[in-house]
Amino acid sequence: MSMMLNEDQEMLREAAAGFLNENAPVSAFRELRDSNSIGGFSRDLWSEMAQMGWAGILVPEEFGGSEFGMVGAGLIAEEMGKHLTASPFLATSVLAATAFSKFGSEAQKEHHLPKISAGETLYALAVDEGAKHAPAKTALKAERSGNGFKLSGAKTFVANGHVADHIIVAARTSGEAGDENGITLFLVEAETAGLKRSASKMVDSSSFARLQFEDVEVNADAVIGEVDAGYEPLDTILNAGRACLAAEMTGCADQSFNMTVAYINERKQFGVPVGSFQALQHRAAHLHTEIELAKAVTLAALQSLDTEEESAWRLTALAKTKVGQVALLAAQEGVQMHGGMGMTDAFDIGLYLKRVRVAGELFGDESWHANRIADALSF
Amino acid sequence: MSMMLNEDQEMLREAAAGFLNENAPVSAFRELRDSNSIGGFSRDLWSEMAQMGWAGILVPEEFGGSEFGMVGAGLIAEEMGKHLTASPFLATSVLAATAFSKFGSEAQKEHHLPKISAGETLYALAVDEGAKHAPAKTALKAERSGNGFKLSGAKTFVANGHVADHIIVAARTSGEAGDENGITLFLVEAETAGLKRSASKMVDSSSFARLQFEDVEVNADAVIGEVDAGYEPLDTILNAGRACLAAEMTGCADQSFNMTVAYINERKQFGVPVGSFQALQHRAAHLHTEIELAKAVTLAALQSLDTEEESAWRLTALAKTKVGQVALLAAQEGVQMHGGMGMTDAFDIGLYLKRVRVAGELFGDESWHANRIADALSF
Amino acid sequence: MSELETFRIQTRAWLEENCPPDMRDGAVSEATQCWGGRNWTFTSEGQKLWLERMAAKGWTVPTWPEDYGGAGLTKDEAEILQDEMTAIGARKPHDNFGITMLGPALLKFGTQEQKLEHLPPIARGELRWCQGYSEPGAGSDLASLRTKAEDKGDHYIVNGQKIWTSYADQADWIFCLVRTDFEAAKHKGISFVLFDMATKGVTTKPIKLISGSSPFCETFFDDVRVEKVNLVHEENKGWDVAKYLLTHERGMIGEVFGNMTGGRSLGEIAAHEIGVDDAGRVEEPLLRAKLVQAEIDSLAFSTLLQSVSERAEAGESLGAVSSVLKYYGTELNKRRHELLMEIGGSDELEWSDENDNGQRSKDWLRTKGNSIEGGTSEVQLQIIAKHILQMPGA
Amino acid sequence: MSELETFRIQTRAWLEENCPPDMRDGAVSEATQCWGGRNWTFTSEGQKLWLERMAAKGWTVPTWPEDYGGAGLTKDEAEILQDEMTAIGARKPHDNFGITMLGPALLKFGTQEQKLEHLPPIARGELRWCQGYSEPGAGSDLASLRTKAEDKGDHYIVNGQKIWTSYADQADWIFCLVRTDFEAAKHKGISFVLFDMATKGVTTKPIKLISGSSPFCETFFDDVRVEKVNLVHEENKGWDVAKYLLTHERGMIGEVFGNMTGGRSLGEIAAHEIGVDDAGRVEEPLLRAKLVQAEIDSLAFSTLLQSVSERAEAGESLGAVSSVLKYYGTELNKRRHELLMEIGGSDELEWSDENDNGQRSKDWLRTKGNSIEGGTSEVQLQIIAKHILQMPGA
Repeated sequence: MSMMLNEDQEMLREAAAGFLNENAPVSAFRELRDSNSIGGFSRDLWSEMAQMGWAGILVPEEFGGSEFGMVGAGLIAEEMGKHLTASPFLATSVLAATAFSKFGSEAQKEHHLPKISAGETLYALAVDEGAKHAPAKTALKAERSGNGFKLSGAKTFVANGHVADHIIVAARTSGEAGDENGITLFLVEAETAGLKRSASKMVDSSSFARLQFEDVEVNADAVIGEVDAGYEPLDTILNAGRACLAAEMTGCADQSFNMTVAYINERKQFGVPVGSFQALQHRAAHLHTEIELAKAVTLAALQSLDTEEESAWRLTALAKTKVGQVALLAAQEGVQMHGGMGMTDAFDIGLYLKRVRVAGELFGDESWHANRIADALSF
Repeated sequence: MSMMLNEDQEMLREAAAGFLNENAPVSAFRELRDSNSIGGFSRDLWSEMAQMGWAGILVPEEFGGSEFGMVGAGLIAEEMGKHLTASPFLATSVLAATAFSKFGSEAQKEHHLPKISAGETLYALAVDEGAKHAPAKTALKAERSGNGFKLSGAKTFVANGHVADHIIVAARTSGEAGDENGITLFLVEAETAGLKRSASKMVDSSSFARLQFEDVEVNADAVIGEVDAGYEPLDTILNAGRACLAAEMTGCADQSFNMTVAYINERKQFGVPVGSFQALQHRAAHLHTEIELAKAVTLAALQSLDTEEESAWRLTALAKTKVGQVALLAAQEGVQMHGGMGMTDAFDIGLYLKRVRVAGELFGDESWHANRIADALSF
Repeated sequence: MSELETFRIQTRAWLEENCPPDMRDGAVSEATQCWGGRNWTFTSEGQKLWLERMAAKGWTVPTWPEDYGGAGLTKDEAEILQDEMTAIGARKPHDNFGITMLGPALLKFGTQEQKLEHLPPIARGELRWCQGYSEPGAGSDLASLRTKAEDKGDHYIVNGQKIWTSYADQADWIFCLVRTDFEAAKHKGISFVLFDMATKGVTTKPIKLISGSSPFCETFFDDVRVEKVNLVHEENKGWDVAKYLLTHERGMIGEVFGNMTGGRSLGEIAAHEIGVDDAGRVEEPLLRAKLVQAEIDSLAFSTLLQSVSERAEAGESLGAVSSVLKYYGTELNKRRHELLMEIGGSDELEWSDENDNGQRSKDWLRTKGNSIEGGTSEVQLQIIAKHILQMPGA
Repeated sequence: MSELETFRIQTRAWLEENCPPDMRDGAVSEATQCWGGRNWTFTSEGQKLWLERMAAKGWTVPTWPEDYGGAGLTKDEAEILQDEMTAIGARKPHDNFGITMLGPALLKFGTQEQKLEHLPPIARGELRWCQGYSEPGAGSDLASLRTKAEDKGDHYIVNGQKIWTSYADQADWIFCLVRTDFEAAKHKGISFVLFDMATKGVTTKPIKLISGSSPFCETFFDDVRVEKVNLVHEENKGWDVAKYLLTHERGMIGEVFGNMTGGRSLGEIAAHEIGVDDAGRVEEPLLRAKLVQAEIDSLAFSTLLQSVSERAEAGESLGAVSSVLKYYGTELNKRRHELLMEIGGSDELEWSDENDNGQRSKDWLRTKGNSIEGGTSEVQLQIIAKHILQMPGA
């Protein structure tokens, strides 16, 4: 496992940075926010990204993807984090692409992967049912019914859930909430009868959905993977998402830190630049160190997922934990060091603070993942 | 409950500070240490302290005590912490005095309390059996035998255990290790057959004992309080000790902080006093704030024990936790800010670091007490 | 029966008779508060009655002298009044910076005429005040302020700009720091003046915060005429007044945060919202550990607040201790709100939740300003290093 | 079979044949280490043989050129040698500052004569070196050093005092920073010289540490004659050499701490020593939370170390990154040792425990020096602020 980028990856990073600088600066995010668009992202921008191969970044070439792997996906997520880019990248191109390419039937692959690569169709993953992440606590019931299943229950905190064309749903086919066994993944079309969706605007101006399932009927071929054995596939899909969230937060941390250092080096107080105060210099130097750690764990997680190492899940949990902490610290210190300006909506630093809270919560917060690592290490 | 000292208490503090400055400076502690005295303290000094009323500070006047209460005991402990004074104060004048005056029979009070006040006789409290504090886990067995009991088992981390004339021992008369019920307190003479004692030199040069009990026989009147119902009295006795340990650590924190600020204000580097570096100023200011908190919680705990408030145990646990953290931070920062000099045995700051570790561990460390508070608050 | 006991019984009876039912819900938030002033619209007949009745008794500012609209109560009596109001959940009749900030300054530094002119309308809630200290580019560095007051004989002409003026767009009058001597060293040459916000040349512009609300304004002065009779304390000695008020404010903020720890504990909220395991402990063990530390620090902070307030009552001058409280209280409060967000998970990340309108996330963001306004945490640390620790060059 | 594979097989066979049994216990502590030098007493015949055999192969300093006592191995070959030694638990044949510090400096800055004179005895473990940098009152401020070297034509006369000289009382030679120009600005006018500790006028005095041991000395120079042939690099340019070595040292220290996290985890130790509850979690939940955070940070740090070492191998110049490693590694290590003390409880507070002689508490105290020696944490932060972040006036 290498901890350095290869040439292709370096080029991808540069291309992503260049494209987003030009087409998706933070001002674009502000416009989107103030327009109160319910989708929460620009379809045109997403089409352009798809044309650049980003939508199919995890999709095998035979299905029209650019097959860049997790390191590539992470690079894009990191750059998006820097720019606060709103897009269906995580839900469609990371979560759904991983679900189909790793666990989909041949028919599912052939049908869905090309659509993902083309950026035509939107997907969502519906896991959580309570305010805190807990995939094993899946309770939404899927009962056998005729040729297929009938789904009843509720999901929350579903990224792109309100605009997706298809939703991958974790449901309970046997056992009880809390059991890892007995969970099955279903692919549900958004327009199916009995499925109600409502969008919630979040603190970071992103939109997530709450879903209500009332006797939603699906065929047997809607199952992704095997019945009752969906927990491990789900965890693999989630890990792809978690690693990309870590990458996104690394981008947020990096950008808020750089903005902050630039601000305090410029701004004067008591006749000298604020950045010349040693107390702030030492805090900035500490923060730089933490961000270096964040970058390293993020890359380690992404690489390990690509090479499918045994430790991949643990490095991913490590990244979600450590980067979550670092990004929050960077945003908090950023707001404080911006002084009064940090409190105003006119400055960007507050946007990063908000974004980091949401990304940190999604698919398990730092405490949840850290505890998981400790449990696995038997202490 | 008042958070200010009254006039008598202020006078006691001044007297204690004056006496210890004169008679027990840190250099006296060094001499004691380097002499490798197994007792670990000066008997002459202890006699003088007794004459000043310190030995009987918790003993009612009718038994020759000065009856100053816990606030008074804490003031002396705090001053001893500043001076690193080695003495039997905690074991004899706090723990044993509390045991007898609150739970002793009339006969026990009449026999022992005057001896405590006079500073003639030394006592010890033997509770722990493992490396971490856990009074409920008492396993040392006390079986009925003839007119009394027969004790078998082992104790560790017993302050003054190797020099005490009498030892108060928590033993199990029923139930199992882990039960709060079934613990009984016994008063055992040190010279009883079957009791073996060995002294251990600790990292802070204090001496603690390990005790081995092999069929040690005691009479029924050796019981302090009631059979099987010793857990709550034990906790009350321990709380007196814990609050005084918090006070001692407050003294350690205060003194190491003042030494450190004085050192860095004096010492020059890069041509200016080290104390003029803003990064250190802000750390010092933060530390000052934490020490103010430590002083406040310590006084709150001592006052609440004197007025026997319901919340007394919780304030005591709070003090042991918070002061333990603050004192360790003050000593750690002290060593670091002393630079290379902080690492040398020639400077005093390292002595405080060592002392704080031992005092922090005794009768429950910060994690143990914090957890106890959380359990009591039902979260 | 002691006089205080008699006072308590009479007070209880008066409150029972005079406090309108809808003013007894114990509400304390900024949203439910009566701010008073020329532009105030009472939210209910009860709110109006309550203010009028309390003002008539002098109980909106109970310890102020009767001449200035107060009731001249002793500290003990004022405490009894507060106790009895708390007992029935009575709201404050009204509140504004005139009561908490300008009042203490005028009582200490004002002339008899100034006190008689300005204090009674504050007591009756007729005029709402705002504070003009900070300026763009000055932030915590009050001494470098540049708003200029030119001496024109019996009046000044004020030009300049203030920022972070709380509710300037709704205030009637402003107490304001202006520079009257540009030659003097930074802290000197500053004066403390009062003027009507309706004066020609005063304009305000609200600042939108990350929490979505706009409690602050930018305030502009363009040839504003200020009568010299409204200069408080001597010319060029406004810094004394400001310093006195800052110390006062810092202590107050510390107490405010102290009170916040008095409600439901974080642990209780987490146990309720997240659930507990078989041992009765919050199911997320590492979140629980952070909650425990925050509760420990909150309990410790409340003992320090108690100790400081007893010392203050005993007449001890606290000086820079207010910086200790401001620093620790605001930083602790930020930590507590981070934890509330972690407890709440995705539910509390919603910005406009149907139930509570995303209040927890808005409060979380709002706390970030506590360690900035009224002197940043860094400024407080510097004050501690300088005035308490007397470190070289601090 | 590739050349490297052949090399591996041959190395394995040679080690199998030549490494004495008592040198295969994997010991790495300072106490078991062979330090070499004129005064060295071998602790066993095996230790002596092992040094001689490895030195004869040039494998005490495998990557140094053969002319200087090394074996001229490539990086890959040296890694294989290391792997194979680790595989059988072979101890290092010997170690001293000549290998880790002076060697790299001479290889970069020394003349051919200096290399030929000094490097082979280091490789053979015949001379033990110490480092003379710090001075009393200078601490981290190397540039202000005052030890004086007067120019006497073909030699210098050195007067002054050093402190923190590691094992100066046991060393044969010293590499030393001295001031050769008192007029020059602080960093200029310093020279890097070598001399025998047996020279007339050199005396040493051990410093007792809080951990009880005395690895450092005060070292005094009283009219010590140093030949100019032992000046390394140009006169007044000793700072270049020292800076190069400091960077080298900081990186090394980072790696050392990285390796420490490779052994038994804190969690494992705690589970073993304290015990676990029904859920398999360490019984003290709040201690466990601190352990988890330390493990998280250790795992994260080890990924950073790996990343930095790959970048270094790829030829990237790391510069101030060594300060990042030194700062974080030493602070983390202090935290880990605090936790080891908390895990150990009263047992590990014993200073001379019959079983392990209080080693854990001594190690705990020793770690406090890691964030001071080789540049304090504060100095590292300052370097990061200045050289990486380029903050004004840093």
